[in-house]
Amino acid sequence: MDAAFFTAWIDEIARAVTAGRERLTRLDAAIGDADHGANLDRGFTAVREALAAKPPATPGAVLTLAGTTLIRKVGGASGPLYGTALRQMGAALGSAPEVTAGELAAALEAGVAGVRKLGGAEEGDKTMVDALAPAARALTAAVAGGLKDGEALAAARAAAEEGARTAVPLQARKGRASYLGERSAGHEDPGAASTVLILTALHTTATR
Amino acid sequence: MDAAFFTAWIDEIARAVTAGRERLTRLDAAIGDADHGANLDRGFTAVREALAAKPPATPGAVLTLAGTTLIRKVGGASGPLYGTALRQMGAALGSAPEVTAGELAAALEAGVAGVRKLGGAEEGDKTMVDALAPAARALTAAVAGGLKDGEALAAARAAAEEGARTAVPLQARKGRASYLGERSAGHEDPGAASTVLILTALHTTATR
Amino acid sequence: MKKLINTAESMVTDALAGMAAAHPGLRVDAGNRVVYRRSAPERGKVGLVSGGGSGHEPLHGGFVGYGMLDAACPGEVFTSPVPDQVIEATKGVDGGAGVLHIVKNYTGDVLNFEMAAELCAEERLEVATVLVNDDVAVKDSLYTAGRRGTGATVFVEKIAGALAEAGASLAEVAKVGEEVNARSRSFGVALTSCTVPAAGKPTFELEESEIELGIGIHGEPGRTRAPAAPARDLARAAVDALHDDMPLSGDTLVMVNGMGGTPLIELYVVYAEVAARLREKGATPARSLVGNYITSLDMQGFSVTVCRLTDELTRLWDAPVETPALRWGR
Amino acid sequence: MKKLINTAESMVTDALAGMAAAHPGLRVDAGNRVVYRRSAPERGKVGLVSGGGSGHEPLHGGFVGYGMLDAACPGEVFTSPVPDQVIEATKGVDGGAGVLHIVKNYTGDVLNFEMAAELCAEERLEVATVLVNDDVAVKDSLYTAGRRGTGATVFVEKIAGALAEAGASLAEVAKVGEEVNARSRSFGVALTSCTVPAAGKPTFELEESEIELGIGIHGEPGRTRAPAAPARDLARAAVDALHDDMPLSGDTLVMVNGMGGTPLIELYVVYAEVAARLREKGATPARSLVGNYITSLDMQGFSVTVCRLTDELTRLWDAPVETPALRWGR
Ligand SMILES: Nc1ncnc2c1ncn2[C@@H]1O[C@H](COP(=O)(O)OP(=O)(O)O)[C@@H](O)[C@H]1O
Ligand SMILES: Nc1ncnc2c1ncn2[C@@H]1O[C@H](COP(=O)(O)OP(=O)(O)O)[C@@H](O)[C@H]1O
Ligand SMILES: [Mg+2]
Ligand SMILES: [Mg+2]
Ligand SMILES: [Mg+2]
Ligand SMILES: [Mg+2]
Repeated sequence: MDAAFFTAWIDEIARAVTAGRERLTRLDAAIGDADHGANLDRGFTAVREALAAKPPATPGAVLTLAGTTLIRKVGGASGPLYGTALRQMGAALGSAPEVTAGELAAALEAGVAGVRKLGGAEEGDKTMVDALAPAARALTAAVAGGLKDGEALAAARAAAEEGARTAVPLQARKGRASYLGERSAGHEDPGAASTVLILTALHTTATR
Repeated sequence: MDAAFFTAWIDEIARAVTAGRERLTRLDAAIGDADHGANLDRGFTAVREALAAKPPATPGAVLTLAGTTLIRKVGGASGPLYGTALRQMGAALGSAPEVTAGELAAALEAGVAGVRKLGGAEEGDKTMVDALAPAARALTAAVAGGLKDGEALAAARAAAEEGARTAVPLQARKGRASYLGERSAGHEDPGAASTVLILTALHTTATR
Repeated sequence: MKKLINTAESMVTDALAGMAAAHPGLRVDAGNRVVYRRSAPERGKVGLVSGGGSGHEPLHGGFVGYGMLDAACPGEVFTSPVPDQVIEATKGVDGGAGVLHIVKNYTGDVLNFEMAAELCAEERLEVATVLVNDDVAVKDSLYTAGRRGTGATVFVEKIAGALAEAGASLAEVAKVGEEVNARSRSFGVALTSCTVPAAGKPTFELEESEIELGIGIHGEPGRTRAPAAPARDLARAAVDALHDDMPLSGDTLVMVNGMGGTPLIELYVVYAEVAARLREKGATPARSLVGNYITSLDMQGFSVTVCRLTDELTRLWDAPVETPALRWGR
Repeated sequence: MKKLINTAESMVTDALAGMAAAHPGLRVDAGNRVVYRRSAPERGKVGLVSGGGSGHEPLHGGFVGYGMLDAACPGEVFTSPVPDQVIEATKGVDGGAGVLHIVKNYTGDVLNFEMAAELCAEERLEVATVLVNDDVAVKDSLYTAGRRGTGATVFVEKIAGALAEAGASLAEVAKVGEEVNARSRSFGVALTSCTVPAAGKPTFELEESEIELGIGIHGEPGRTRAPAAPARDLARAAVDALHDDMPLSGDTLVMVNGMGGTPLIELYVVYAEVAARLREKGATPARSLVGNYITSLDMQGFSVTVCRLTDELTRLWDAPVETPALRWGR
């Protein structure tokens, strides 16, 4: 997977986020402040523009620029968190012109670690980590198990979906939703939902 | 008709205004500021209390106290206008312990003149004058025509009703409704509507 | 209807208790319903009294204090005060130099203040009256009760108050009040109706895509209903309506006023457009107010008031003022 | 949704243009989205920077000026600013005595300010941070992101600003900010939701007879939904919630804050009840603010914030301040 692949992934995320903007906002309205859709739409649109303005040559550079742009343009909780995830992935991929699914899996693990460290959320706290962490685990396992790229990324996507679903009945312990106490239970976390979009975009890009 | 009769009239107005409060407010909401019902309800409740606290001995004293109380308690346009009408009526009736329908008719004419002078409205301006003036005229004519009290007051009431109805299609030229220009046409004037309640109360009191 | 009230009947009294508790510079006579500045009456100073229906807060009680009003008479919601209140206030602020009544041009306000002024005259109190009628949405003709008094009231109270504070005579204070009124124009736009507590439901209904142009401050419907539009278009329509009525040029004092339910961020959006449009017309927004100054309960919307300044008016506007809602210089 | 905006996307930028036009005492860097006091940076003075999502006006831009903030960084509506803004503002107000960041405790605000502070430290800028977390509706436990920062932010900005103006060191200014926060508690009640412009519809729906207790300032649903009740009951519930968390006594600074869509007359009704309840609890409302200070767009509702004063805090509260939204003593 080269720089063009990762640029295409970002494009696909931007498209999915614009299409899913209302849904993300609706989820955030239920247990947050109704801006998650607007935040990510603004952010990934800016990332797409940044990549188009100065196309980076390596996968690592694509993700680093994407992460930096999110941090610079989004604000809120999701801006620094997704920004950090992408920057950590970029750093993990280094300056290689092409990366394997195994390298991508390791990078994703690094991204999850970055989010964990920055936000302090564990799995089960009903945040994006509930979708991100299982996705990274699934990708690592699938690659280790010898699955083809497309299948491995399908497994990651499925794990993210499953993680987001599993978090629905939970009570939030991080982020804005935690203020609702028990009232947060029964709702899908918007950050977990956007993580699903991001992992779905990765699979779509790989199998196109 | 003695002081007790006029006190009973006020009681009946107070009852009718409380019962009609929402309707008067609705009419005022359409072409005014939605307070006419509350204004008159507050006013006539205060009048009833004032009369109960210190029952006046003559019809003139009842109406003068009623008018003064309205001026002191209502505010807005209708407070001074109805207050003046009743005070002028009281002054016209003087200190006689009993008054005839003819004297009442003359007093009502004096009341209308007071409203006209204070507010500057003519018939056709779509105000309470459109109901008050024809009522006074009808009462005078009925008495001159030799009708019995009840019938004369029925004629006054009917004239008020007819006056209020006739004003519906007109464009207001006085009071708040005038600000609406053509949009005031087609609505019943709240002050004309309350005048109908007041004349109806007079007829009811006389025929009870 | 949900409101932060105990009962609709006690709302005005309850709010007066709150003002009394919140503002040590005020003295509130709850029985007579008059809000005084604590120092009233001030010997030798012209007293300024205003009043009107409640529901327009901070007008008028919030403008009582040094450099502005000496007393305010709040009526019931959207109902002018009764003469007794005005008489009481006039007596309470009379420091021997006469008292100015600042009255918004509505039939009810005019009648009640007139009655009070007559009774004050009988008691040999010197009273002059400034009638504020700045709203260009209503034509001043035989076919109306005249123009409504709206935003310019704030300017008249501030500037006349400053002149009174400087020791001017009643005639001078009345004259500057009239001058401010003559040089000021207003226009209002509603996005929603307001809800009068005693009525319990919105005064009028607007569709999601409708607004009212040319509204007053009592929740009365405006002159025309129009489709909702961007802030830029509404600000332009307002400024253009003012300019058509009184060509604007030179230094102006500009108020973008919220109707009570409009967030401040939106008023700043409107102000940016109003200031830009004024410049296009050749006028300079030299002084400004952006916020809730003369409201209509919970109505969403705004009004624009512009006063063509003179050096003297600018000086009086800049003079110190210390009231709950307007304060600078002390 | 009807709003006085041009587009949801341009709302914050457009409002900044309005602030720039309305307030000559401010300098607005529209490109970087920073509102400065015109005199920034002030040599030798500790600089104060705050910021957060937009939609809370006048917070924070309306509190920039003498005796309060040196700069404010407005984010998108309900979205904390990005680190670049905070870095730019910090550099822009640094007068050599260090810079205090006043941050409301929300994950987004904390993360973005933290990132900015780290990068400032790398550039050898001395930065300290006061985290405001005064909202008693949220328990500060392992199971939450901690208490939210709400009304006390206004107190922290005013009092820390006064101490900075007096020439105190960064450590001293930070310490007093922390002290104010530690001595302050808030509780909020919503009668209606707000509508985020980019979302286009109300964040939550309430029935005609329902309210939300324990809300924050982002239109998030509260802790519990309850039947609508008279102002007296709501004011008591709020004061009691504060008192349960931090027993109130002695002189207090009390803010009854409107959420943006609440008329001032209703806030005075609430203030009367709040002041009465405080006295019942043995506390004295010695200083007060009644009005819109930290809002949630067009939400109807109120919040109560109480700070237990010391003589020193009272003195700093009374010190002169000159900002668009809070001004006295000059
Ligand atoms: N401490 C945290 N760790 C991980 N993710 C978090 C944390 N706090 C919030 N989030 C995620 O951020 C999402 C909200 O993002 P967004 O709405 O854009 O920001 P904000 O909460 O500042 O409005 C939540 O749904 C959650 O998934
Ligand atoms: N100049 C006037 N002359 C006669 N009646 C008037 C005049 N102005 C207003 N009215 C009457 O007063 C009524 C409104 O009374 P009310 O609603 O109580 O006062 P306000 O208009 O001050 O709110 C109108 O419907 C009209 O009949
Ligand atoms: Mg959010
Ligand atoms: Mg009326
Ligand atoms: Mg009225
Ligand atoms: Mg947010």
